Amino acid sequence: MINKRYESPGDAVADITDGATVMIGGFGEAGSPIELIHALIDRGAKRLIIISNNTGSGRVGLAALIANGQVSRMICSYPRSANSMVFPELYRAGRIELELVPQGTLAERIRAGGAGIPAFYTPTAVGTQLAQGKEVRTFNGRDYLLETALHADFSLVRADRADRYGNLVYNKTARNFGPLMCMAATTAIVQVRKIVEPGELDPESIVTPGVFVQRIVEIASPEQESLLVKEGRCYP
Amino acid sequence: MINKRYESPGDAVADITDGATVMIGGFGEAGSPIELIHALIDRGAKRLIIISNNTGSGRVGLAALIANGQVSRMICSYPRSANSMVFPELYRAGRIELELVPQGTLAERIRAGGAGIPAFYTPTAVGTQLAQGKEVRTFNGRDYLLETALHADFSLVRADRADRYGNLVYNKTARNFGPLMCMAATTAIVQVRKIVEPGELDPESIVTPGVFVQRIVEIASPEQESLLVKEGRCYP
Amino acid sequence: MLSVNQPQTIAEWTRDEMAARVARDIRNGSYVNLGIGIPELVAQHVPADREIILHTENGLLGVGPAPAPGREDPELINAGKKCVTAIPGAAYFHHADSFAMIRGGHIDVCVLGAMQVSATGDLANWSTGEKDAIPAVGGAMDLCAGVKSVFVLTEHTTKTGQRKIVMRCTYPLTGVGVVNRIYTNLAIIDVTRSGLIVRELAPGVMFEAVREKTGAPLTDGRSRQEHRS
Amino acid sequence: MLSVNQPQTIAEWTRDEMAARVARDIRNGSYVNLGIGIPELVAQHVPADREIILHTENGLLGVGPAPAPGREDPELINAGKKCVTAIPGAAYFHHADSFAMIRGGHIDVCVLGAMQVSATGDLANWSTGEKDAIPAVGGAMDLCAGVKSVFVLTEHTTKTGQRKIVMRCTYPLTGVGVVNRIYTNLAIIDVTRSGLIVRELAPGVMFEAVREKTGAPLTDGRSRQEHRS
Repeated sequence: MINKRYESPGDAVADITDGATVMIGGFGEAGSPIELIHALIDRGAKRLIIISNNTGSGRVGLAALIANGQVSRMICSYPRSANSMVFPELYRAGRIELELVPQGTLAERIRAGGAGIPAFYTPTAVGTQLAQGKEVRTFNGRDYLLETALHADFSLVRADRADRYGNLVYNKTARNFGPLMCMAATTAIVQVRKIVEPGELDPESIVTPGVFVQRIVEIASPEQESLLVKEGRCYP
Repeated sequence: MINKRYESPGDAVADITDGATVMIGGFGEAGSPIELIHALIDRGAKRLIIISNNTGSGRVGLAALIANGQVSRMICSYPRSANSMVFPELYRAGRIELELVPQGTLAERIRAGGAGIPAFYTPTAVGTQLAQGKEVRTFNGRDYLLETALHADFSLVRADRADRYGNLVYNKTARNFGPLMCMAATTAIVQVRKIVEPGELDPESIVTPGVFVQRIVEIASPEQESLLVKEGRCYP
Repeated sequence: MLSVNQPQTIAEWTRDEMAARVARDIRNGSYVNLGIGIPELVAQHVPADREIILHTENGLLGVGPAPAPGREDPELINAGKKCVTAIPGAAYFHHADSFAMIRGGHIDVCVLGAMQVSATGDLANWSTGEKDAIPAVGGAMDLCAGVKSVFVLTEHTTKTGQRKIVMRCTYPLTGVGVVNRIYTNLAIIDVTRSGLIVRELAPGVMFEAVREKTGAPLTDGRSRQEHRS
Repeated sequence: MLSVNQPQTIAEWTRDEMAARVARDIRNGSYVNLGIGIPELVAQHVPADREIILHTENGLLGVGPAPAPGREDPELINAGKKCVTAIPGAAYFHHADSFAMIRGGHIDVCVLGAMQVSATGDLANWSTGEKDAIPAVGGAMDLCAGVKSVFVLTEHTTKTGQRKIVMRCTYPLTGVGVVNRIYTNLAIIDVTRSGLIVRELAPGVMFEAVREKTGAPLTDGRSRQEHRS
């Protein structure tokens, strides 16, 4: 029988090793897999390359992973936010690298990685600083940049519900990068609010089919990042 | 108020003119928008370029459109089927052009057209006849073909339900090319079994958001292609 | 004639008036993406006889008004990470689909803030280029590259009085030749092949006063009726 | 020793036995795409202690058995356009997502028919290349390019006795160097860097008899135990 369930976040991330490339879902706190990130902090893997839209806020979740010195390089579109101090400090100190990617290009590069497309052309960022070093090619009289696929060893994603096959549905705008990151990682690890029986998820409404998911962990009541930040909490 | 509803298939296709590029959804009869195709036959537009996975069967639907001499060129992956006589005859007689595209490449080219991606690389068909004349490029030691986006003036699609905004859900494997073709056409025309009130479709389960749809027509009881073929029916 | 005009007497448009003026130019049925800041106000000024659908690039079409206090859902937010609601008929989707809408030309209008706009419609709104600034671009470049009409909504000058409409942007660009129209507290200016053309001035604002605060040549393209006002 | 073997005494595997032999080699939890024809039989021979998920490229993961007569739904079909059912836990998706699964390496195994397979794993299974043939490729090239393990399931020779396993395919290729393993009515053959290696023979079938019916060099790679049988 197929059962992708893992008992704990710790079990699910136990084989993430130093130097791994890890995609982390979420747009701000919406969809951020905070328990999986904290398990990765406990695990202690270092020199990680993290692909995520933001860099977290306060001293919990993704920001705490960065603060803990586990991340050598960030690939993201928006490493700033109201409560983001950790990344800016390390970045200014030259202790973390940044590859800045326009948000839509980031999403499309991740999808490409999952879809077996090694590279594609996009009009985004033509003529800007972010086009530096990139191939420009003209199609039908307009210039486009060549962008390459992003892959990861692992992705950490938060969804709403799953079944044992790994089929997923999400909650509202917490969907964001989750479906793409599940596609683009060798091992997609997903925390969900509830694991249900096969057939309980409407097959017409499944957003991520189980083929893209390797591990699921049930976290019935995940921490809410913004509340932790407001309370000034730190992890660990 | 936004209302994309058209009263009849004839109204919905009334501005499809000679020489138009038209995508037609469906994988075999599943998802084939038979009433819209018949309206296009009534409309009589000629020299159409049709992008569709197959070429229809019997003498109804897409096969009838071809039989009626309205199609100058087919872009498709599988122009053969058990009951497909029309296309083979015209093709052997040199009266219709064929661009044969692997099914996954066809789908991805249509998606690219809808997503503002002018071209992408794919491993499919490398080293085969269908790679002839295409650019080959190596990424990470593997060869890929450059494939360009497909766009259309119109697409004809069948879905299950819509609301007045054009939000769509589909039925089972009739989904196939529909969501992609809605994205890739200037004017996406969709026949649905039922038009419902906004809010009746679960926003988590909408497959095609209304931004990709320009016109919807309610056809409560569409004809079933395979039954018409079995009965030997012809259109018109 | 011009000498009677004193800058301090200029009756500028308020932010709400600016937003209302943008909303007036958005056709019924448009799909619209509103940037963070003043552009967000546009949603509150859509004329009653029109329906427009708001897109937020983090994955929602059909953004509704802000939720009532206590009804916020941290998983229902807009691109500015503010809590929003969803209208009946809304749809959620992932980022690749969301940016397919943008890049693929399916969004009719976006309204963006600006640090600088050039005479040829270049936009700079993501980075000061300062050495220790944390660069953060988000979806701004995608919007510039893909949306059919790019409207800029901004104060005419910076808080310190520096010109924002310039011959060439000195800040890093977000997009090249992408801006269609500029709405400021003083004027509405079209970016055309013939340069910047003023279409409308705030009530009582004189053309020359706007010209002074603008770092690129302006043509007076107001209709005769507007000239008279 | 070999002289006692007469071709007509060969005890070939039946199609069901061939399919069962393929099924035995598919690991629990695999995502599998079955081609049209003999490969479809594999679904009926999955060992009871294993669960595999069937993918059909027209947009369904979790294909179930054929529907009971009268329960067919023309909108629930497989890639061969036959009516199927969906298991609890199935999911529907569009073609771009379906081929992302294939091209992106998410499908573990596909089982395809063949017109020819070469010594280096080239596969020809979509066209005879005849001048008046209607070329039709469907998803075959995508499957070859993307699926992790490509198994060919075919009669060892054509109905007229022509060799299907050849040095170089003469029919138009579906993929270059893509086949991992060949299952025929006579033998199971791995495609390796050292050429074609026979792993197993149908009961009573002699290696030399298979060699005669094969158009490319074969190495006998059976385990000692199998040799004895």
